Amino acid sequence: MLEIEDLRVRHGSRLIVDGVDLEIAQGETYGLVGESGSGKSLTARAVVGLLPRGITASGSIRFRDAALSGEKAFHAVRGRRISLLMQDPFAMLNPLRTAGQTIAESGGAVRERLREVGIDDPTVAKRYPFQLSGGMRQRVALAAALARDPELLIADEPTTALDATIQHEIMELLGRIQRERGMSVLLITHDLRVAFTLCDRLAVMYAGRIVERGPAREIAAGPAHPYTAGLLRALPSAERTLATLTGIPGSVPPANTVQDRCAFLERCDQAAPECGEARPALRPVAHTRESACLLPVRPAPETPTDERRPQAVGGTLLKVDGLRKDYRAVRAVRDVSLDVAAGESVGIVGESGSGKTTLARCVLGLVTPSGGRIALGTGDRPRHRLVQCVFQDPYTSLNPARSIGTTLAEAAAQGPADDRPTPSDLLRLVGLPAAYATRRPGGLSGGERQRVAIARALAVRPALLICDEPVASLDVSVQAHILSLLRSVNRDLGTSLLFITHDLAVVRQVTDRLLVMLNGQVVESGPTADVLDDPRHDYTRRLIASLPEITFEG
Amino acid sequence: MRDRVVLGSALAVLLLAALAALFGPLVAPYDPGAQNLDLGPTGPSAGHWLGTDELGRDIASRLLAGAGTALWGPVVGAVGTTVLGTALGLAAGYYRGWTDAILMRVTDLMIALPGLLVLVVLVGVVGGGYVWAVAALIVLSAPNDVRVIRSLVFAQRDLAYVEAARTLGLRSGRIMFRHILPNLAPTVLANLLLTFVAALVALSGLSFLGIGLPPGTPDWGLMIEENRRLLDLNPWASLAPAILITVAATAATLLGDGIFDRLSAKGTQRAGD
Amino acid sequence: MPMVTFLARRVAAAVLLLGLLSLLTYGLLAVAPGSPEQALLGSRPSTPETRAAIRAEFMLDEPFVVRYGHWLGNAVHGDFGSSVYSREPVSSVVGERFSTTAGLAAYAVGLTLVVAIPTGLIAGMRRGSGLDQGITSAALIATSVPSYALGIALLYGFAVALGWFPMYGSGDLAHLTLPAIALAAGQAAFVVRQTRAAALDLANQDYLTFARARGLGRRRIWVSYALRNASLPVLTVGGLLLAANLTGAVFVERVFSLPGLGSLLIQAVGQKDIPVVQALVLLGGTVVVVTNLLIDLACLAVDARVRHGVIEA
Amino acid sequence: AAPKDTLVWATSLPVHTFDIAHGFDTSTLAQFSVLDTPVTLDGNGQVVPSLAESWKETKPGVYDFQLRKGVRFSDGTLLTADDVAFSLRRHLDPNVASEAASYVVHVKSVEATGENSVRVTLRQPTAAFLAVSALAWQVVPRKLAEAHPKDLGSPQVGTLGTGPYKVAKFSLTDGVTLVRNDQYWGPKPELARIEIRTINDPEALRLAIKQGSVDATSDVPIRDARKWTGIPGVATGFYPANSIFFLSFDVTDGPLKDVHVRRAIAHAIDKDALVRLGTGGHGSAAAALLTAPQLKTLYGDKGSPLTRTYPHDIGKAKAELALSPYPDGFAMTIPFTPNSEDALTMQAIISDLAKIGIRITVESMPADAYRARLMSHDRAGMQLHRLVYGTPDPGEVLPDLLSQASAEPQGWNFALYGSAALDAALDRMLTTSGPARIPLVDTILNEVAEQVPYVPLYYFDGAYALNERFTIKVNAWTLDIFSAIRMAG
Ligand SMILES: Nc1ncnc2c1ncn2[C@@H]1O[C@H](COP(=O)(O)OP(=O)(O)OP(=O)(O)O)[C@@H](O)[C@H]1O
Ligand SMILES: Nc1ncnc2c1ncn2[C@@H]1O[C@H](COP(=O)(O)OP(=O)(O)OP(=O)(O)O)[C@@H](O)[C@H]1O
Ligand SMILES: [Mg+2]
Ligand SMILES: [Mg+2]
Repeated sequence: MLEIEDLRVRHGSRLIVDGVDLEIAQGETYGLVGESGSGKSLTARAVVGLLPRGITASGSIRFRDAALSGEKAFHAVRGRRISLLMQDPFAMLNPLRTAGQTIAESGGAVRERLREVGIDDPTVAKRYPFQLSGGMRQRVALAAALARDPELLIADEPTTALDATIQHEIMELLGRIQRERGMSVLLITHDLRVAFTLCDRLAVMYAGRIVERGPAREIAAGPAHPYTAGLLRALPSAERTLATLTGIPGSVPPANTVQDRCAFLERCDQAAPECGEARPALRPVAHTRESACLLPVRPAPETPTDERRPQAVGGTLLKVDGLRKDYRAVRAVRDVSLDVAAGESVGIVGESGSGKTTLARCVLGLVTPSGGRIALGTGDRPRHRLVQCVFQDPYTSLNPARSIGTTLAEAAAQGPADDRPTPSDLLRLVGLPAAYATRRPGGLSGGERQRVAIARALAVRPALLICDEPVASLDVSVQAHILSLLRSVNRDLGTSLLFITHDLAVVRQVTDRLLVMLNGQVVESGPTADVLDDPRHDYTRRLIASLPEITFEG
Repeated sequence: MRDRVVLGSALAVLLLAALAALFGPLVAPYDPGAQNLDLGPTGPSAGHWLGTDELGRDIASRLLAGAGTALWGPVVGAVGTTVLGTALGLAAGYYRGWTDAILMRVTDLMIALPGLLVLVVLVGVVGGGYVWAVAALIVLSAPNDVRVIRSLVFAQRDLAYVEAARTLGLRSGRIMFRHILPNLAPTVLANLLLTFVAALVALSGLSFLGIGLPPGTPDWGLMIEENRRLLDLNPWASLAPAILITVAATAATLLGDGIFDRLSAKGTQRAGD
Repeated sequence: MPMVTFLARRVAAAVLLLGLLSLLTYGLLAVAPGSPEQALLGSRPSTPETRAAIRAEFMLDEPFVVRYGHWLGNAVHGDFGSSVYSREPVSSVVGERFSTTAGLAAYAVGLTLVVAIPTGLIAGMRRGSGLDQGITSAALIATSVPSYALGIALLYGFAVALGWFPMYGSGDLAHLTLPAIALAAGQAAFVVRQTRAAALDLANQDYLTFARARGLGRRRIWVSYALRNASLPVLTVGGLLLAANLTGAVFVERVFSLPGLGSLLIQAVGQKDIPVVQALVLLGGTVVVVTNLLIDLACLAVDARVRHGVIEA
Repeated sequence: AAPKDTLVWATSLPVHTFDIAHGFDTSTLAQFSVLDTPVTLDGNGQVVPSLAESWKETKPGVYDFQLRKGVRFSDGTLLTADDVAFSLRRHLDPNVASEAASYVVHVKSVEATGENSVRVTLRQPTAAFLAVSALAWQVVPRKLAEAHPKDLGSPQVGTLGTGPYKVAKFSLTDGVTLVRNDQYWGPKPELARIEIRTINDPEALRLAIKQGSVDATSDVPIRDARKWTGIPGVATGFYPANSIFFLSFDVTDGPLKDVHVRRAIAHAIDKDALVRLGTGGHGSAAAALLTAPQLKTLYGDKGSPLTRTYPHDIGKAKAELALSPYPDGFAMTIPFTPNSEDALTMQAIISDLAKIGIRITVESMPADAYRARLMSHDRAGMQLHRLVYGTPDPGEVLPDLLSQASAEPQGWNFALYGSAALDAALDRMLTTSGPARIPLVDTILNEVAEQVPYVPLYYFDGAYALNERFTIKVNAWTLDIFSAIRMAG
């Protein structure tokens, strides 16, 4: 149905996508997976002829045997035959148009379309995007994208910006509609689990190329490219706590720097000399599978389950009692009590808006609580030496105008006067070369930035480190590194962790105890393993049920 | 490449103007005030490149001497406005609450004033001359900067790096000036140049209206108006200062634009990475 | 209901603002050296009796508060006193000049809207093209040319050298064309830049891509998306533009010898005709305040987010 | 196109009042076409009858006027002696705050003594009275004037006169339209309609005249006369105006106290250069402190016999300065208001004085603040004045500039120069009429020349530009300029 051959995308002279071939059949869900920056979105946009200004594509795109080239051809198929659903539901809808208007302008019957995406409330049509939750927006966008009954829907990470339960619902919705309509879907995602659950076939993209391709089940069962294998290995599990978390070292190189060799060369643990000689082509490894690796993939060693638990903990470090925080009418935190002992690692999970961040900010002293008490530490150490924080967005958590060195030195200067760590000490602590001190955040990858942010937090040697979704916006391979770093901070330095996340798999790897928050309240708490294995509260159960169920040997 | 040429020439023009303002009187062929009533107004000649005015004064020399008054007022005005506006904008955006509310009400009031109109009234009726005009200009144009900076600070303050700095217990002043301010540099610089242009136009406009400067001062705006009558005998006496003002203003606008584009280009990369 | 409260609050704030403005100008004019006495007497020798009579008439010996109170009391009844210079009621002095300036401003605003917004949109949509570069450079220069310099150039170019337009006078469109161009050029350039920036910003928005991906027609995209969404940032600078318009009028009217409010102001300032100056400043302030209010209302109408914010607050 | 007998006249400042009490300035030009005075001036500056058929000084300082019979205001009402008497009396009323008040300070009482007779009693005999009356005694209906003490003549109220024209339209922006007054007692004016427009910018004015959309103006900027003289189809004429530029020195304060300093300054100034600069050649250097037409009326063509003159001579200037305590000069700051016409002259003077070491800094201030400071005689230092007079009588000028009374704040004696003896001389001059006055004026002018409280600088011409469809006969004494215009051919 859709055939892409030798698609190349350039930004000026810089090659971004380097010869992608794809073939999507009628009625199938095809997955395109890969780390951030591998060129997935540009591939998708090239297919509908909507590349950003300054970016050009070459190669052939055929839809039902008609070549798509030139704005006219694209315009004829856009919306009617191929539709595109984008990543960010918050940016995808015109803020000045109501949901109904948006759907109607695509030529759909508003009510039916809304019903199709599971919205029965007719008042939704009259609401503006800002009056809708993220999940609702994504549904409205989906309804608009489907308004003209396209034969192919390209969904570019449609759920990444949503929280776990909503993500689950949208994915189920997408699957249902695909089945009902017999429509083809090109699903772009960086989440292997999602790809495995939803897709019939999938392609793994790396540095602008496809490195592995085949039926989803088979890839899940046994990857044929070391990159895919690496990704799988880095995936944390919600079922058990792993003793070691292995990420892929390094980061994705720009496509134009690796045109004459295997792009994965530097990060590969089984690289051979011939890998550096030419760019390996995709070649069949089984009758439905293709891989761009010259060698057979070495099977991954079995990761043992973490045995060292429960951890010995000291006295109470943080005691929160009946905490309340209201923002005018919004009751962000209603009545939260919790304790964190010295050396303990406590997780908080909960859906978006449940008050996790607000709780953290109260503890950090960034906002004044409306009620309740927060007791921190024992002695007279100032708050900023007791508690520090790692924030979610690595791109904003470092000041772009200051070098890494000054940032760290300034942080260290806020710590105790004796035995201040130098920037290079701190960089070493988080596994970065000391030379990074002279760099600015702009030159660092997301994972590196997050390490620097951790180093900065550790500079004052705090007793408690609050991590507010520290890995939510990182790729799995990087995520694993950061998680193991945090785990060692907790276990080796004895720093307590208060770890906020909505990812159950993540929380399982780093925390001893878990609190589940809903609507500003703690609805369940207990040792992490107990809560996850035997959830009591209804919401916790739903949360666990929304985990993509995949079976593959890890 | 093209951009670079444009930016370079804008910078060169402003540098030249600054040089003229500093050393103009030294290199001027004549004393800008020296009269030659017997000569009177003449067109360009070998002795007087741009001719003379009614008092027989050399236009070229007066333009050079005028670069000083034409530029120092706007420069002081622009720097003053930017410093005041940025400081207040930082405070309003960072502290929010009462500081912000009060400052915003005041800027509302000031922005509701038709600025130059008030300036005309202030300087024209109250008097006080050039220094006052510049001071009034600063007070009148700062509110715009306050607004712009405040809204940017509002956005910056919610970014994690500011929260991190606060978590580290850094003092507010340090966070505002060392952390947030450098990130606003493109805007602040662009504002500075825009304010410079506005001040250049406003102050020369005041002189054009005959307000502020004492007669006989070699000032570009004043020269336009004084010599408007000489368009038949020596058009350059009036056109040259008008052209100079336009060129200087255009150069500053270009530079402001260029600086902003260049510096903030770093920031825009963020969206792609 | 929240809308009514909001409106009431905004109007109250506007009135308060104007009150402050009047107090401020009145105070400034009061402390300024010189007095209307001198303006009334001209530079002829005068008798003490005459001077005393004038001082009594203008309450010059009363304390400031009393004078201001008196003025304010009359002003709220629409009586702004009478011009020291012409002895006419200020309202009719201003009234006579108003139409010229209003016509000029309306003409200039019209030119700006009709020319600048489409131009800016086109430049933004065709980013980097020759057309865009041409428009951008022209706009850049136009923002920097002082209106009086442009006015002189236009006057000598079109009226004197080419003789296409009348030299002086006011009233009909032909007379106002050159002044309106001189006045509009700067602000139009500003609007072009704003619109272009808004259009560029728009081009990067996901919702625009999404709209195109859904196969919406070109016209729809232009009207429902580009124009409407780009109008917001342009709208918000409308108030500033108007203030610029008012001051620009001072210069343009001077260059073109138009009997408008701008030249009245310069004249009144020169003659220390305080009642007139006071009324003009207040009028200018009112125009700006009212425009800002209208713009806020327009934003309210266009953008539901703002509407919501208002109802929330 | 306008009918042939319509004249479009342009002024640079708007006509803003038809009452001399509130506009003794450019508006006065239009006032005289509408409002009559009991007496007026002829082409030689002699006082001749107008509304009054005749008059007699029955006793020294008492004048009996015999009014013309049957004169009507333009609305048809009959002019009464009471109207005439009131029209002069009102200038004395503080409530009117008349700008002409200083012209009539010597008037003690005015009353109608009969149906057609009016008696004016002066405080003391004053020779200038009749000439001043030709100017200030504009006759308006008493009823109207009494109802509007403050705003008579404004666009709101308008006025009512017995003159050759009446006001058909009056607006500050759209200008004035005058039409022939059919009730007029005198010879029918030739022009049926006069439209007065305001064109502020001199260049716009010139182009309008050139284009033919304006027929005439008297606001030809004299320095730019060169641009006006060659306009095809337009006649530009010049005549000595009743005005003078002079410098005043505050003789009570600072270096200017010293007469040698003042004389040095008088020598240092190059008056001929100032004439070129300030009048574009349409003027002449001044020696005595009276205007050129005044001097001519008094002395004929031979001029005043001054005992001491100050030719431009830097050497003499330095020699005078050497006699003062400031042989090498001094620095001085003077207030000044940037008025583009005087500013150049002032700059040229400053440049002249710099040559003998007198360094002057100008303190620029807004016009009214400047005027207030000047009129309060506060640190005036050296000032440049341009005074325009209305009458040929030296009695209009000299007491204002030289009497001790005028040295009080609000007076025109900016030099603060004066003595009882001089006051007595002025008084004698004022009360004496006829040829006996000449030696008295001589004495006073010579004292000025010796003591130099003032330095007369130069005279400038009055000028007009007129479309050749019309002709005009004007000089310094023409009060009603519109009636002086005739159709050509
Ligand atoms: N508008 C643009 N201008 C320049 N470069 C761009 C632009 N958009 C994307 N790129 C570059 O192209 C590369 C691939 O981008 P793309 O968005 O296709 O990646 P992706 O696989 O979708 O990643 P993500 O998971 O982060 O969405 C990146 O290195 C990015 O920097
Ligand atoms: N500064 C604020 N002003 C007003 N409301 C706020 C503010 N900060 C948070 N809220 C509201 O408080 C509630 C809790 O927000 P919070 O950020 O704590 O949730 P969260 O659990 O961290 O969500 P997420 O998973 O999306 O980060 C939300 O409804 C949010 O809208
Ligand atoms: Mg993407
Ligand atoms: Mg959060």
